[in-house]
Amino acid sequence: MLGTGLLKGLKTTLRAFFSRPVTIMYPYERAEIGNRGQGLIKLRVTSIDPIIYKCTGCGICEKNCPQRCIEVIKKEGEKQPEIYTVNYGLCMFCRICIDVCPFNALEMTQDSEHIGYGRQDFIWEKEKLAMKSIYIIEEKAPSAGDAGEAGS
Amino acid sequence: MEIINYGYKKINNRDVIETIRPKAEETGVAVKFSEFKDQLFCGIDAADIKKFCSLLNSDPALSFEYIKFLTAVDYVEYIEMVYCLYSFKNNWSIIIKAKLDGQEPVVDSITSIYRGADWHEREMAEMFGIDIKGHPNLKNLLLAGDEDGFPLRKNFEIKWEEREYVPPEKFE
Amino acid sequence: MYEENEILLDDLPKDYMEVNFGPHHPSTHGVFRFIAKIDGERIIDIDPVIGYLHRGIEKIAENRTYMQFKPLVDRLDYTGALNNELCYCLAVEKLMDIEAPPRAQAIRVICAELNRIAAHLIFFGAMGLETGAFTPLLFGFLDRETILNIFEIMAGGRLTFNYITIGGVREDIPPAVRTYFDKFKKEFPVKLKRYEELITGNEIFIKRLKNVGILKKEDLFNWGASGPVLRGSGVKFDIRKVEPYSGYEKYDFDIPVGTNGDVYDRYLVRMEEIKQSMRIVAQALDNLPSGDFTAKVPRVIKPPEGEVYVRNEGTKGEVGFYIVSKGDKNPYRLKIRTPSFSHINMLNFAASGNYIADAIVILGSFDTVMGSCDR
Amino acid sequence: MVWWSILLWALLKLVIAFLFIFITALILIWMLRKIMGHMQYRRGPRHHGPHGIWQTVFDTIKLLGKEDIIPSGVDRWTFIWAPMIIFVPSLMAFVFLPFAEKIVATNIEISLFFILAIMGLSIIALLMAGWGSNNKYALLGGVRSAAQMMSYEIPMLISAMGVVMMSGSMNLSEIVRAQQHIWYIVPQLVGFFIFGCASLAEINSTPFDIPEAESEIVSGFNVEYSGFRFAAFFLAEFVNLFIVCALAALLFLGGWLPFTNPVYGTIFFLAKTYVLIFAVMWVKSTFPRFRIDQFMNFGWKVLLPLSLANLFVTGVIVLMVDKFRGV
Repeated sequence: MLGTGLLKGLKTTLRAFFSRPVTIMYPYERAEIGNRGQGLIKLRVTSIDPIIYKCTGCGICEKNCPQRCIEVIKKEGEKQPEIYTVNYGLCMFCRICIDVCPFNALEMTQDSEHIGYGRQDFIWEKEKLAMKSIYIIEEKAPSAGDAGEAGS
Repeated sequence: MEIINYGYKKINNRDVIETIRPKAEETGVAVKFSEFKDQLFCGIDAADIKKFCSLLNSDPALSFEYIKFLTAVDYVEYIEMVYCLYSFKNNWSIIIKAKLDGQEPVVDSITSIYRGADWHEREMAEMFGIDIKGHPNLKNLLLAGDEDGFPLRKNFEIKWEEREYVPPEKFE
Repeated sequence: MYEENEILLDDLPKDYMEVNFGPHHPSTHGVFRFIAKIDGERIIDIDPVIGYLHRGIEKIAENRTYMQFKPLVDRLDYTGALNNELCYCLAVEKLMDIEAPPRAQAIRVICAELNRIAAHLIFFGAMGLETGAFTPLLFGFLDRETILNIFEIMAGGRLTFNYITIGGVREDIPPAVRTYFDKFKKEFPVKLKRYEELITGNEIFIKRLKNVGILKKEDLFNWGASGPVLRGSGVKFDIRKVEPYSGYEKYDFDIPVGTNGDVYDRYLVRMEEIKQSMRIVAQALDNLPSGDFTAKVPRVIKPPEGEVYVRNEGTKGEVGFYIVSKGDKNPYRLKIRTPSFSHINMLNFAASGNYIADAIVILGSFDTVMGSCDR
Repeated sequence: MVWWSILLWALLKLVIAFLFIFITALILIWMLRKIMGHMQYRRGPRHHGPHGIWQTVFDTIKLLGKEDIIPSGVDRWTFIWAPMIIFVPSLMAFVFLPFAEKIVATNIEISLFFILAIMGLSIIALLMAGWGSNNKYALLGGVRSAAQMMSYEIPMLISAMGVVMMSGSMNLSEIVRAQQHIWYIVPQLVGFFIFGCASLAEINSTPFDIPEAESEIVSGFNVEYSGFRFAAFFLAEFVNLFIVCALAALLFLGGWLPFTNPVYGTIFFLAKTYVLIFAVMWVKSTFPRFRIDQFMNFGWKVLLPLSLANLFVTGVIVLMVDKFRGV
């Protein structure tokens, strides 16, 4: 009969109306990211207080990066790179630097929440690359009213 | 709508060459076949591209109706046009190559035979500076047209330049 | 009956209104603009203008090594990124005579087919949006989320991955993918039936799509169309069947073929392809061969001199890479053949003469992605 | 009554009516976003107040606070006055809308006739907006909405006439009282269907939202508007939705029937209206949109003859019933 398609469509949306919504409230609840997630790249560190990096400043990752967003400067005779900056404005998280690094001094974390107000906020120096990202904001849980509703 | 499952015929280039060579001789097209990793290449000179393509397209036995792609490669001394055709009826595919002069490449358009080649040719014209005669509307397709030189040529050097923003004068 | 000097109605000079469906338009599938000459509601002529998303990928390819260029290939058809990667890697492997081990081939087939389902779900949402229903988009993205979670566990990324490498796959497939996919396999057919109820059977939807933008076989060959657009008009041609690559001949699946080549048939073909891709992934996951997941590949990839053209069945049609290599690290010339380029080339032929609403729906039925059209 | 007290009383009524309209529009916008959200497996607005109640209030404040951009090259007079004019028919319709037994602003003999006539006025505002904003999309949207309103005005009126014939009077309160023993939706089911489709078209709701078709002409006539002018169009659309559903409730579902005392009557009448509004929103979030020519065919070749047939059949039955009762 002519109207069956229309009525079935209405039945579908009505069923959706009475079933649980699937959206999560992003800043308060977070979907978990798989352990292979492509997040920000971190420099591995062997000891903390006199910061010693595993990286020896050889510059292989700088040559192999397709977007040329890594910059490594090292003085001769030094074991550590003097300047090691990654420009996240250009980086496309392709993990080639992690693959080609002979000393596996780089690792990929899962934290992808980084905001900056200008291009210079996206150029990270050595120190910032070594620390755990300080930008994950521990937001307080939604007010009681919402939480009850969110749970239903 | 019906849902079907069908096998595939393995093509061998032998019989493709056999069928094409006599027909090409008839229409007077010098044809030089070669194979590389089970792909059939066919070198012809630039003048009779149009004749050869219309032969391949119109001949019922060959019926190469489908054009996969059309591109050009800049080997500095000469520019090589590459046409890749495919025939649905007998699952044949052939790559036609034609050498053009390096400085002023000129070729005549096959848009009249394969309508699909229209944009490919426009792109080759603006990227390589090939003068394609007989093309319906040969204007810029992908580029803005204000580059100096042709981007995909080997002599096009990429330079980083700071272009300051020139605000347009008042809208008329 | 008429005196000579009487002016017949259609001799009057007609100037049509030029409406600019600009680069920033809700239903042009990305940054694409077409200038339409319209006479009232009917479109007389369409002049597509592309190039807004032109990044010059082919020129960049000449200055990158083969490994460095691989992540850029995802940015072509960003809804079906893994199909592009697979085609690029197969082309380079054909140049270097490397054969991926059977396990890697199976993992690649799983990636490609899951990506096809995700791309078709986007098409389903966009087609609903084009005809005016807002809900299918949300339904489509809801189910695409489970596939993206599978990709996140397996490949790391959600839209662009850099997961398929030359010679195999970057990392082995984790066992969690099996459990995720089983849950997906149980729930998804129920939801797919719900889509049929919501939109496919809807009379208004059928009225909007049936007998609209009918394309015959000969014209499609001539214009170089491929993929679901070709199969919608009754052409039995699927590259996975005609030139099987990466082990597709091992799986048994069917090819949906439309009958009268209108927008509704192209829609049904794509919805049926989702079911077929589910079958392929299920078979691939069931008998996943063991063994290592990458072949032995030299650290610096220098393919021998020669040129090769490899084509795959991408999500939108035939994706092909024509690589000319002169033996050094960078490819000498790399031409990317994408389906959207030919489909938009055909837009004026297919859509002029219809109403504005039909032209938008016909453009939607080509399912073009501007990344792969502009390169 | 001294003249100034009459003026004061009328002013008070006007303020009450305007407040009621404003609050209903806000509730309807919030309701639409919530219902459409839940129908798509997502929640509607959540952040401002429990279940996002204050969301639309903040939206309105934002819209009113926005800069009032009048694009250059615009036909100033029509552009500026279009949003004002579109509000007039919506407000004037409330003058004659009865909420309960005695609760009606002014009870005149032909209140249904007046409301239906006033509803037709909003065509002028849409055309002014379409032409005034000097934008091809807006012009297309304006002309489409004019064509749509005109072609769906007639089936709407004729289907309403079926009810008038059965109840014998044009006064809405009389019509409601005449539905004592049976609601008119039962005998006039076809009339209800036609009235529903035609009113959906009047308020540009989804199967018929051709004038503001996002996918083709980017929300038609209100393309160039921003700030409080866009808010005017937006609110007018939802006020029209309320009026049309209230009218359908009065004509076919027997407005406040079982409860004659004013308080329960109003509540029951509003409940029926909101049920119909839920149905409209339910349709809005499910159906795709007609094409312009199918839409015209449906209007002229299906709805019009159907409503004429309905009118004829109702007339014959009413006459036979009257002869049978020997009136």
